[in-house]
Amino acid sequence: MVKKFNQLAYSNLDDFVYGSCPNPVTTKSGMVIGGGTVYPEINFTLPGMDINDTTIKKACTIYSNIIDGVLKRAAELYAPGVLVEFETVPDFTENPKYGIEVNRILLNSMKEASEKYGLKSAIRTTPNDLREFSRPPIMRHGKYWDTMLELFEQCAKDGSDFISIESTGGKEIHDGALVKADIRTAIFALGVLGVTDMEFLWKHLVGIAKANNCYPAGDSACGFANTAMVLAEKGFIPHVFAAVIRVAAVPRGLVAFEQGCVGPGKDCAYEGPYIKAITGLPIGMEGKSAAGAHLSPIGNIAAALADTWSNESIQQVKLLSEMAPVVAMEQLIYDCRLMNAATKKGQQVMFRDLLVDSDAALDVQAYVLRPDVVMRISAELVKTQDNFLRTKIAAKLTVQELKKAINEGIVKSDRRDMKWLDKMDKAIDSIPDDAGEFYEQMKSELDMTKFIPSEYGLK
Amino acid sequence: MVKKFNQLAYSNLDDFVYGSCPNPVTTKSGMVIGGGTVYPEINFTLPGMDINDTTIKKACTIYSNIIDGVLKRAAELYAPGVLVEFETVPDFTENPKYGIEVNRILLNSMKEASEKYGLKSAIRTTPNDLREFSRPPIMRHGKYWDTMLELFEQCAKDGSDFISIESTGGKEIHDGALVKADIRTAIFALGVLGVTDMEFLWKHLVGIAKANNCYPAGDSACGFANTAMVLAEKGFIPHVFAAVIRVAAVPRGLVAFEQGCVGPGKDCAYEGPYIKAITGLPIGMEGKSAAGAHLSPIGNIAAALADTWSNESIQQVKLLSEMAPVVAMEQLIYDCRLMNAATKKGQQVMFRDLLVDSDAALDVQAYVLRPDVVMRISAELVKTQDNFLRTKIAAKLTVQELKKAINEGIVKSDRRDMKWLDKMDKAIDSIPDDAGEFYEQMKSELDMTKFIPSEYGLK
Amino acid sequence: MATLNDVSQCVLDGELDEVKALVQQLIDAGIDPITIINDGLIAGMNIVAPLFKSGEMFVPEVMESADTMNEGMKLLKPLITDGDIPSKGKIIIGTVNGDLHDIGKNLLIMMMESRGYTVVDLGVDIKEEAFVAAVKEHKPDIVGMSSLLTTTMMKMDSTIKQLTKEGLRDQIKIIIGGAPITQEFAEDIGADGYSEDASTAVELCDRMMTA
Amino acid sequence: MATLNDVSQCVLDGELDEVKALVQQLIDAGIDPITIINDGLIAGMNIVAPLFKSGEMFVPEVMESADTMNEGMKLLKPLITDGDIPSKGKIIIGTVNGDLHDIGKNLLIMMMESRGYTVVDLGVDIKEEAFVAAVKEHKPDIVGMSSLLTTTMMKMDSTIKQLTKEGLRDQIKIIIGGAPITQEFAEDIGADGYSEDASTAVELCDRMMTA
Ligand SMILES: [Zn+2]
Ligand SMILES: [Zn+2]
Ligand SMILES: [Zn+2]
Repeated sequence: MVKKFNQLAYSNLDDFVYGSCPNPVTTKSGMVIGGGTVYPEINFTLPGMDINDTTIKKACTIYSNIIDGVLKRAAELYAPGVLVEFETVPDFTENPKYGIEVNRILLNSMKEASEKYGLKSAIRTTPNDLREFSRPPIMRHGKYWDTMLELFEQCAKDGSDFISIESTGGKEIHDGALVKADIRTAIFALGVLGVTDMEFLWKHLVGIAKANNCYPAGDSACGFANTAMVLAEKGFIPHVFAAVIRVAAVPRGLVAFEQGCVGPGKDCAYEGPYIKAITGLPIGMEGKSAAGAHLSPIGNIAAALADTWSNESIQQVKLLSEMAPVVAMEQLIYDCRLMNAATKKGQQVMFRDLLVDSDAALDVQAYVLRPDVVMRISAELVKTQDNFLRTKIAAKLTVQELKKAINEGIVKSDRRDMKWLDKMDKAIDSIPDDAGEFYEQMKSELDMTKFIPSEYGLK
Repeated sequence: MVKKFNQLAYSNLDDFVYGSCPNPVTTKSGMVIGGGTVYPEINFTLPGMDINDTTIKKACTIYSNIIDGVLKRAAELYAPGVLVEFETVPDFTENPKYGIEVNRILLNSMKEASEKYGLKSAIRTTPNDLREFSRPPIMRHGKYWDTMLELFEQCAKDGSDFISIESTGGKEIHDGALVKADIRTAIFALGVLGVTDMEFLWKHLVGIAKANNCYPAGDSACGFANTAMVLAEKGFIPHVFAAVIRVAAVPRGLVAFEQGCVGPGKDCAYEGPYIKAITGLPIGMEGKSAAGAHLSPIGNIAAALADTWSNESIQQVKLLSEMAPVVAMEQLIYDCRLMNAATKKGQQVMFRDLLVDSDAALDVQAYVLRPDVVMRISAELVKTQDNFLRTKIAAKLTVQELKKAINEGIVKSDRRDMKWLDKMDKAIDSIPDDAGEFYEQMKSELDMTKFIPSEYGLK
Repeated sequence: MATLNDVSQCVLDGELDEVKALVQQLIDAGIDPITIINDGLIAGMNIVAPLFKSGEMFVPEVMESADTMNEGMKLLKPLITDGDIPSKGKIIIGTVNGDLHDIGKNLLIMMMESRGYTVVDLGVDIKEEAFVAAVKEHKPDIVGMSSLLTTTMMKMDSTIKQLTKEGLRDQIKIIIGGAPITQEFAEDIGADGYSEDASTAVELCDRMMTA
Repeated sequence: MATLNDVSQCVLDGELDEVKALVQQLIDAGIDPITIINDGLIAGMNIVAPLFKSGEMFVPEVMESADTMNEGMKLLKPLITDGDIPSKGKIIIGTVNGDLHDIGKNLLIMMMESRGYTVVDLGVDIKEEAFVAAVKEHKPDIVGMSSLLTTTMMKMDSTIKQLTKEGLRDQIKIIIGGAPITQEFAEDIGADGYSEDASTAVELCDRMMTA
């Protein structure tokens, strides 16, 4: 049942480019994602407000205004199609009836926009992973598990094109590892807990999707690698640490595709290029036009391999011109126009390389997204099918790539970076190749009150 | 004294590109604008608030927070330099002490950022044209004229690199022409009133700048052509009308440069490419990354010839990541990185053409910004030195270009466009070549209570 | 012979030169002037409004229609007594103190007038006291305020406060609009309605007058 | 022989393995334990704070420094009576109801503790009643609330209202923080302070405790 990825999906670096991939996916409205065109992926959320039975009507009106506004602007700017991501707020997953209602509002407005403007659109529904509301998290049963699955199932039934999630298995351990810049513990969280939970979770989600004429799309290591990026941007942890975490999150993300996801990968999963190299499936990405959701050192390079181009999230607030989601829609469309114009002229590789060159030398986190680096590391990852070992290898190879790049002076670095890379190198070498053996070692180092081993099939 | 522009600054279309121009200008901090690098130009304004003696302290704190935030982010992203535009709110021009105080705050933070991060920056100070506060407007004396000049002079003395303005001479007549889509009256407003006022105004401003070691930069037909664009985007007036107004505004803008402006032209002056073609001076431009200030059909093509790339304006409001000006700063920097990366690889013409191709066929207002169209029309404009006649010719040539393009199917058009182009064509042909004769004709058509002829040297 | 429908069509097409002859024919045929107004001229404008809203008519075309209607009215007004033309309501409109933007305001005035409202245009840069004085003088049903700057929008708040202080607030509905304005802001300062653009503002006033 | 300066440097460098020996030497040399704490351990942390703020130290390094300080404290605590270590103040901190984000909160706790504050960590997803109960139980000087979601930030408002209703508001200072929070929001809901990140939050608390 489980797909094996034991070779790269690409043999030529020049084929590895935004907008197209070996295995595109076609939406209900006929958008072919990965078929040559980069589509905008628009995201949005509520302004500051409470959600309850009294306010839900207002919330629905806001969502209705947002979707009508962004689709109208997309039509006015002749977007070839729009992927809408509905990433719920936690209350919508806790009370699935709210999430279901809003999802229906969005679906309905998309249908109307199709009739009114001839605009193609598709929707990715992304419930929240609420399982960590229990502390320590209950991952495999309980009310949060039940309501989450209920929301997935009904939205799939109601016509969502894609389902995604930013799952959190292992985050309870990873959070602490991040602020300590502790790579051993981070690898345990990603490569043992994360990987195991992804297998369990996505087996269920793929089942729900398949039963309801919906695509399982993919997951994001948002709570792991993007948190690392944000902490690094604030100067809290070393940029090299965040860069290593990014690549170490790849095997975790890959599990969703082993279980049957078909893409597009989640927008905020910057590990996406690795997934695309290995699976040949389309990916969502986000960069400079998602700056309203988070700042980043990868504003352009993130687009180099994108099949959908996203703004990540924006509240419904008024800017001088228009509501912020409409502004985001416009910016995404112009970014996509530019990429697609290059493709039309056969200049996509050249344009990809401009996106890459404009960022890659300025930050180690951008450097690890270089298509050649991605291909080189991915080629090693497919040599094993053990996702824990893959995680360790991913971290190790990234440390090596960065050391080499810094030594050669081809990427900007902080004077403290080499010390941290050495420290990580040593720590990674101390990790055994066997997950079980590693867990035994870690038992004494871990705060065992923070997670429940049996929720990860561990003893 | 007055410069004559009787030939194009470019002989080869391939030299006509963003980031460089024959006559670059160097800021006090050593940024060479038009010297090969596109610089971000950041703009910002207050959130909704009253300005008075009690609130000005709070306003100053807000400006201080904004400038510190944007310069910090610019340094973190290794911007090669930043042009700051301080476009005042009307209260700051009416009470020059407010404007002067904020300008000093900005200058001071720029100096600190230079010391702290080594970041180069320069400032363009743009007071408001308050003369229209009198109705009908008093253009050549009175309290608004006095306070405006006071603000210009002190800011220039205090160290501003550039002064600019969005002047409004003739707007009192143009507003009505816009909503009636009346091209005859619009040409009178731009080519007779606008041109005359620009001569008067910029003679004074150039004098102030020269006396204070400051550059006179340029003006914008914002209240004319951008208002037309916004009305067209709302579906209020035909896009072809807005496109014709854009080009008809060129001779008015050119007057500032005849009087001695050296650029960079104002960001929101989308007529800038024509100015650049004729004068060889650098221009500011804005497009998709100014969507928070206004939506537009020219998000990418606006960058094709930009020497500074601006966000136009954004309030100090919080987005999910950061305050909106910081978000804008990040987006501009990534846009500039991409353009500059192409230049570095010698691919600037190719990249320019992608910016052009991605928009030019989709809207007539984008079409008239095509570098070849700009060169073609500009070549005709330099054949006369009469700025009124230039205005008429600009409108006439634009109508012809658009008819041809629509007939050839190389630009998207509305079914009603050809009717409006014909209507404009006829109206333009009815205009005599002599400004005086035209004024005599117009006397019976104009609402003479709306403007004071003597304020434009007319009888 | 001309029909009421022809008059409506003439208004819709903005045929300024032809409307007089058509209306005159109907008058000569003994049709009740009030009927010509309601079922001819205003009926025409009632087709214009939704076409404008859906983007099928431009403002200059709407203005031509309005001018055409007014041209027809000129012939009819002498034939009726003042109270016979039912005004849908009276509105005073102004751009607030410190703000000079008036294109949006002027559009609204044009739309309101052609819809049958009596409109008093206060102009731009209107101080709180001037709004108060105008309410006292004109006794409008609705007060409309416009602002395009973040630094003048708070003037709407102070104007409403001033109207409340003078005991006038309960006698009027207040609508506001302009680039930085939102529904939320309208609620915050206690306005009765907010509208994004001229055509929705007209609908908003219609709802207020019938509520 | 070891000096107080060596202890400070040891804290700054986060040399967990060496601090004990150094502190022991000073104890053996008869230096007053309170002096070792104030002029050795805490003096070290006082260098750490500004280095962190200016971006010259990473959080993991700050944590190592804090751990090092705590390791030294372990030796000293038995030698002094409880009241001798002056707490700079007591703060209770929690992430509001419906919100699970705790990295920022945990950073703040670590910074506050190493600065000499007594901190009670309530955890995440903390209901209004739980804040109230904790204030009653712990009688803190400051209450800190964190929220990262636009849909949970209003919980700060309701918590403050609840604290006011219970008559506790005047006895405490309230600080708030998190991605969607602004100074303006803090003022709107009647919090005493807002801070962008952990290090400015510590400074804010310092100012509050000395005001
Ligand atoms: Zn995410
Ligand atoms: Zn402007
Ligand atoms: Zn500007």
